[in-house]
Amino acid sequence: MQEIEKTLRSRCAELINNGTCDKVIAWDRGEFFYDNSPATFACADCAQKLVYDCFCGANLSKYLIQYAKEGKTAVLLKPCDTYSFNQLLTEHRISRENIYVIGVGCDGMVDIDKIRAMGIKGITAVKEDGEDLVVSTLYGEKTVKKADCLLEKCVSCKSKKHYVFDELIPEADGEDVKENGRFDMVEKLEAMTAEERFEFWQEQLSKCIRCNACRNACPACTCRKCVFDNPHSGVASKANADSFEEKMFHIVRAFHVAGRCTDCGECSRVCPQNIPLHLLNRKFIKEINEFYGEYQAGETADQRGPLVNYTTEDAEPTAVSDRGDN
Amino acid sequence: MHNNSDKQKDQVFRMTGVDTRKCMKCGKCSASCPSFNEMQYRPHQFVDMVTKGRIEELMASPSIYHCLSCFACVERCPRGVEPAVVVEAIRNLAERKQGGTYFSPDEVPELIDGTVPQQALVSAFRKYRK
Amino acid sequence: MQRIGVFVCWCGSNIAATVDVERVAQVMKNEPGVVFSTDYQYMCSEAGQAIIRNAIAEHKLTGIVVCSCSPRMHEATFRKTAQRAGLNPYMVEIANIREQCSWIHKDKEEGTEKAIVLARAALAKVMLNAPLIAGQSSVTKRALVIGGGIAGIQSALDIADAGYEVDIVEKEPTIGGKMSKLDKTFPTLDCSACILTPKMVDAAQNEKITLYTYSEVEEVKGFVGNFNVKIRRKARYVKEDVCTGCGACMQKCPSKKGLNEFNLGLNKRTAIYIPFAQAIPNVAVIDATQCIKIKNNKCGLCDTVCAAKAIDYNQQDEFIEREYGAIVMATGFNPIKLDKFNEYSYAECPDVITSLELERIMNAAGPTGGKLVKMSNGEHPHDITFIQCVGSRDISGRGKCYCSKICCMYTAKHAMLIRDKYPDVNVHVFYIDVRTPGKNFDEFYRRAVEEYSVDYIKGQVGKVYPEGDHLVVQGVDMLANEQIIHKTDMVVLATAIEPDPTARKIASMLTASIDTNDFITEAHPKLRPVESPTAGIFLSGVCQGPKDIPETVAQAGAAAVKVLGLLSKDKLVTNPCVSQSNELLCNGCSMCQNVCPYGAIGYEDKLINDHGIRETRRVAVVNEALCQGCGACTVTCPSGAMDLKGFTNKQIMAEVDAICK
Amino acid sequence: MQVEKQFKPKIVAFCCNWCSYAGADLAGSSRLSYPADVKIIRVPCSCRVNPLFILRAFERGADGVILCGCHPGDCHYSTGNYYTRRRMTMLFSMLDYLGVEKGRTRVEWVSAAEGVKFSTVMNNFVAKIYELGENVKLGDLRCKK
Amino acid sequence: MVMTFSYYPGCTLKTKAKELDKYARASAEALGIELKELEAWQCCGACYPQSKDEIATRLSSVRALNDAAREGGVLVTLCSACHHVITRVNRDMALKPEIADKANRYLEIDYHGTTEVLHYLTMLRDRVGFDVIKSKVVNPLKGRKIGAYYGCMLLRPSKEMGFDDPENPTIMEDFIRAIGATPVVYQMRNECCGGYVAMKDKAQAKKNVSRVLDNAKNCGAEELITACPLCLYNLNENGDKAMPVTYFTELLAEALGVKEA
Repeated sequence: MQEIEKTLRSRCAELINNGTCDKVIAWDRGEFFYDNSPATFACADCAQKLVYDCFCGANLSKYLIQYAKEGKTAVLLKPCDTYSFNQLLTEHRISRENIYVIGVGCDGMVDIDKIRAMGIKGITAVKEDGEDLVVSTLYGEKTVKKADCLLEKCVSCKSKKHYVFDELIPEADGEDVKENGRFDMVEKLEAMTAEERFEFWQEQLSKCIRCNACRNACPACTCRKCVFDNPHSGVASKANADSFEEKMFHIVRAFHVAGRCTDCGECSRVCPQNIPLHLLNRKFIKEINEFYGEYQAGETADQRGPLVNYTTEDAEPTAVSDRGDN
Repeated sequence: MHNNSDKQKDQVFRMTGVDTRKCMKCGKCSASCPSFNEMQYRPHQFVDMVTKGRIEELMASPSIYHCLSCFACVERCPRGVEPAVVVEAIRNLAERKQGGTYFSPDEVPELIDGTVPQQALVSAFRKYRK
Repeated sequence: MQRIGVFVCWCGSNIAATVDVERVAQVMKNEPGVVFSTDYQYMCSEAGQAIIRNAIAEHKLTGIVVCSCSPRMHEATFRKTAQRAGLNPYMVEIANIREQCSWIHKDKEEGTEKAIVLARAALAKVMLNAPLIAGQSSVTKRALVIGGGIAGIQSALDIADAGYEVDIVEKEPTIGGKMSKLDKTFPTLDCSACILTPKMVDAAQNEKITLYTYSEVEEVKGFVGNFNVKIRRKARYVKEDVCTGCGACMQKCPSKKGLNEFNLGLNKRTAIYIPFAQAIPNVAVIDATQCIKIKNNKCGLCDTVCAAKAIDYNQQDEFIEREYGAIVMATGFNPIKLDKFNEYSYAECPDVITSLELERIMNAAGPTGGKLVKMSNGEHPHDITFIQCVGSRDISGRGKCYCSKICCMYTAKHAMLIRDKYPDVNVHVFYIDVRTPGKNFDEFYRRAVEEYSVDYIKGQVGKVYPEGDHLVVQGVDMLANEQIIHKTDMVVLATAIEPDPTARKIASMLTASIDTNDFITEAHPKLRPVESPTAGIFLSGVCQGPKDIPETVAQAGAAAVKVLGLLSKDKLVTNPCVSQSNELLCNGCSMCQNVCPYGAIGYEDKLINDHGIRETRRVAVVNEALCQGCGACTVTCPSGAMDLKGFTNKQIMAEVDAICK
Repeated sequence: MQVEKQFKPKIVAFCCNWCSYAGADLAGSSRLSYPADVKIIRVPCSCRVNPLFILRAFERGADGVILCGCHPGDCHYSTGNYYTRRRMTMLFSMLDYLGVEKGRTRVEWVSAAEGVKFSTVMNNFVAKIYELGENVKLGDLRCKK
Repeated sequence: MVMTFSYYPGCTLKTKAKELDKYARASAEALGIELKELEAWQCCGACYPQSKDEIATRLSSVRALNDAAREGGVLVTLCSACHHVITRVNRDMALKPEIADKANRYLEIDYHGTTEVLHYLTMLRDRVGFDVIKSKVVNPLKGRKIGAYYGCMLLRPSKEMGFDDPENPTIMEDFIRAIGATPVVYQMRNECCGGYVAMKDKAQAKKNVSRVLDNAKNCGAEELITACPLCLYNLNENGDKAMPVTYFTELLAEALGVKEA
């Protein structure tokens, strides 16, 4: 990855110098080594500071709405991020000709919490070493398997192939991951009894503090004004005033992104309370696939989403209500 | 008896996946069939009799061995009914019954003439006995 | 602050028997926002309406709730009442306490409780009502007919007869369509040209009708009453207004290899040609792919011989734009291609022909001068076999799933005509079913069998193949349970018909919906069969579904009447309960556009001032003339930028809240 | 002496103006009764019903919400109820996924001619809600431990 | 550049139809194609089991397909019957989970119809090109009037076989042209010769054969070619033997000058 980072820096500088773009949206070092954050780099020298390592989980496509309005912008997209990019194109939120997409290779991003959960304390740096991670701590070095420390969204990675790009770094592209097991947990929940499911979600959703991080990171939640922020919508709420509201918020949010969610996993990644919000979206994706045929939002930039489409032979809602009670 | 014929009908449907009720009785299968004159029940009759559950009669008829599986009827049927598939399902039903074998190894020696391709024997065994 | 009046109707004893109307009025009087509440025996009577009018004036009411029968019954009545009293008619809400309450509940206590809840819900809604004004849009008093076959001609003539301007756009160089190619028509056997050509002439001479032949619709913008249509006039290379149709050019043209389209390619024509003798307009056209002058800049003979100097080798396609109030689709049909039906050897054997080709062969103006001969060698046939349902009723993917409807009758006609003119020719017809619903239709078919001894064989044909000079038909006679190997001289295929391929293209320009077979969908299959769900678009002829000539003419007339009904209006009143887009909230994502069944939502790049931020944004714009107010877009919109006037999000939620209180 | 209050469910029925509302009118004029717990809200088309409205009803204490529209293929606006069908299938699936009783929501297609069906549907639905009892779950997904 | 494909000869080609195989290999070599015979193949079953509940009879084809999937993913067949069976079983594995699941579980493999089944003729047309063949012909079969006998297996059901137009095929005629001979188009070239009853019901077979042969003769054919050992046997055995019938590969080898090699 260090190799890639070097190439990215010099290539981005080159792109700014030769006028292909006037700025690059990429990752910058955050406050800690493990919280690389989205940033714009507007000069060739600044581009030398961009970061690409195993803590670049953030999906940069959403930032294009705001930052690629003018001029020509280059952006670094991991394979999973390219779906979001296409979806934004579909919805006319960004314009393709203003953006230069550099597809960057990715073999999974790391979740610092998972390393910590292994009981490793005082972490000062994490370096990749092949299949392993070398964790430097105040108390010496430790080696762990990278596969054990991946972000949830990377554990169930659905593709290593870029669905849109102007150039690729490195040049060779990956392939779709067929067996990604991303619906395993949804299936597990489905297999529970309604009571068990209720309990599961009650516990999870009760943790919500309505910080709106999920909404702010989600590349599909891009409304100029969210209905929950709009005093005229009739459903505005800033904080959870009563017991129902966070549920309503999450159901409505899942519904608003249904058929548009690319399953990029940002919602769960950014949740400070570690609520597995992606399981709500995946449920919709799974149901859509089953009822209306396989659909992957953002696979191309001209799709008609399943909820703004129909066939005369669609399943009736009773297909859901008649399912056996667990 | 009625129940049995319904059961057999279901069985044929499970084996073929063909809904014989789609047939509009145009006769194109029989018009295309190279074995028409050899058959007691013609392809269009096969389809109709399956719809009506008259499967025992078909199983007992030598017609099931005269179908050449040439798929001309399958190719040309405007309704996607696939008569040859139906005929084979009924032949399978007949052969799966005890003593349902149409072709036995004892017959082979006298049929062999030195030029018979293996394929002819293999397919005869595959097609006409269980 | 709203000042609401509540009016509770007894409906005689219909409501009052199970609902304590006085108590309802009493309870409602104490609701916030209500300044007046009363009950009366018959609110819809003139006396009842007077109570409402007086209250509106006296109490300066800003809105009213009428607790009465279904709004489907008297909403319009009470809206008019409000309007007469100077109140906006959309400031009226009805609580349905008869059909939904008194009539279905026995217990008076229960009924009264429910009536109060319904009244509260109506009140909650009316508090949020805003005055709505029905929009108006103008009507351009001109109609466009797309397609110049019998359907288009008839619609145009009927519209023109009523005094309105109408234009016909026809993609071929002449109007007349398929009917002009036919020999005789069933069941009367009158000559097709004899009944059609006078209509073609009428259309050409009617000063209200403008013909754009050799032209295609390129683009359609606008909406009912105000369509803007761009028409491409393809280059004829002959000046239409100069050419006299003398035909001298055709005599001299040395390029004689073009296939004669009018005769379905059964013979050849010159590069410069008039499609047929009665063509309208009777003007030549040059086939640029065949013309030696245009291809190689040699020749130029036609120009030399043209006394009128009508030839213009440099002519280019021209575009004209016109405004129309209504559009009639009359795009017609074609026989399907037979490339998936090679078992009939159509491609290989010139003596295997389609029924439409037979029409040309039988036609006195056709390639054989009306003489029935084998196309392979010009010999007289002694035996002809017809095959019906070629590609019709076919769900194998090779043909069309529907019955093409006209084939049974024209096949009977062909069989009969041949037997009549050439009694020595044996005629056989392979059929699946003979379908003859229609006046004198079955009698006609029976005549073919009984008087003309046409041999009808119940069964289909599996294969047709040449053998020497003959054709062999391998078919089945299902009644005799025999396979037939029949030697014949000609085979005629009753080929399925399908909508002309332009229909799909034009329908999408018009946002008119089409079905899986590319037939244009009606607004209602029974009650609005000649209208498209898209306002201002009307259907004429086979573009809507297979039909014969009388049906086509009837439908063409019906479509014309619908057009006239529209054009006779000075203004179109539009339903004010339509969607509106809040530009500040709109994301420009196009999801609403996807679900709109009327194409009423467009997108514009607009300069938006969003609390001081000025920028150009892509925002949805609702065309109120097209929007029918279903609300599909409102639910699709995640940001809530789309709302439906008269049924706003807030109004419906207020009702929900009132009911759940 | 206080008698324990009997459960009276609150049931919201969204009916499209062209078919189901007319079906309800027909039920009324045919005097086909159904429980008074059902309160109808008229909408132009079933596709006007935002899932948000249904959640809102539950939030405000509804025990059941039923949505009625024209039969698929008969929509007054030609395609509205096809979208409704997909949206509601998804919403119901989500509610079920959250562990909320499935029976509290329902979609029924009722034409203007189906007064009898309207009444039957409402009777059945209300019976189901009585069976399920008061809606506590939706108001109680937050842990109050 | 040498093209390499997995090759499934089938049993008959090892016994009674050795010429079909021998000349195919010789010609392939001359055309720069390496045909790698699958290491362990069994008989395809010779006739496709049409009933969905016949699983065992599909297994040997599945095995061959699965082996080919691991060897480059293209399997070349030659015998019409093998091509028919293997192509259709392959389709079942891709499209009919109820069959694929059972077969996979029984064989303990995970195969879902990914192998491309290519008939030798299709390979000649699409991978080599008839124009290339034409350029490599050293011994054009000038003046020979050859009728192609397609039979049933290659063509039908066309939705599954996807081989050529089922009613008016042209690939063999194009092949005949490529080797310098004159193709004779006759109508019965896609009608059944009655191969399945060649042994048990000679009368029926004879009727079918003469229908084909008479038509070919009347249309001017002087010899016939085929890709099917059963058709070849039947046309010879139950015909009048006046019309020579050979495998198309033999003529190919002859034209390429490798017949005697």
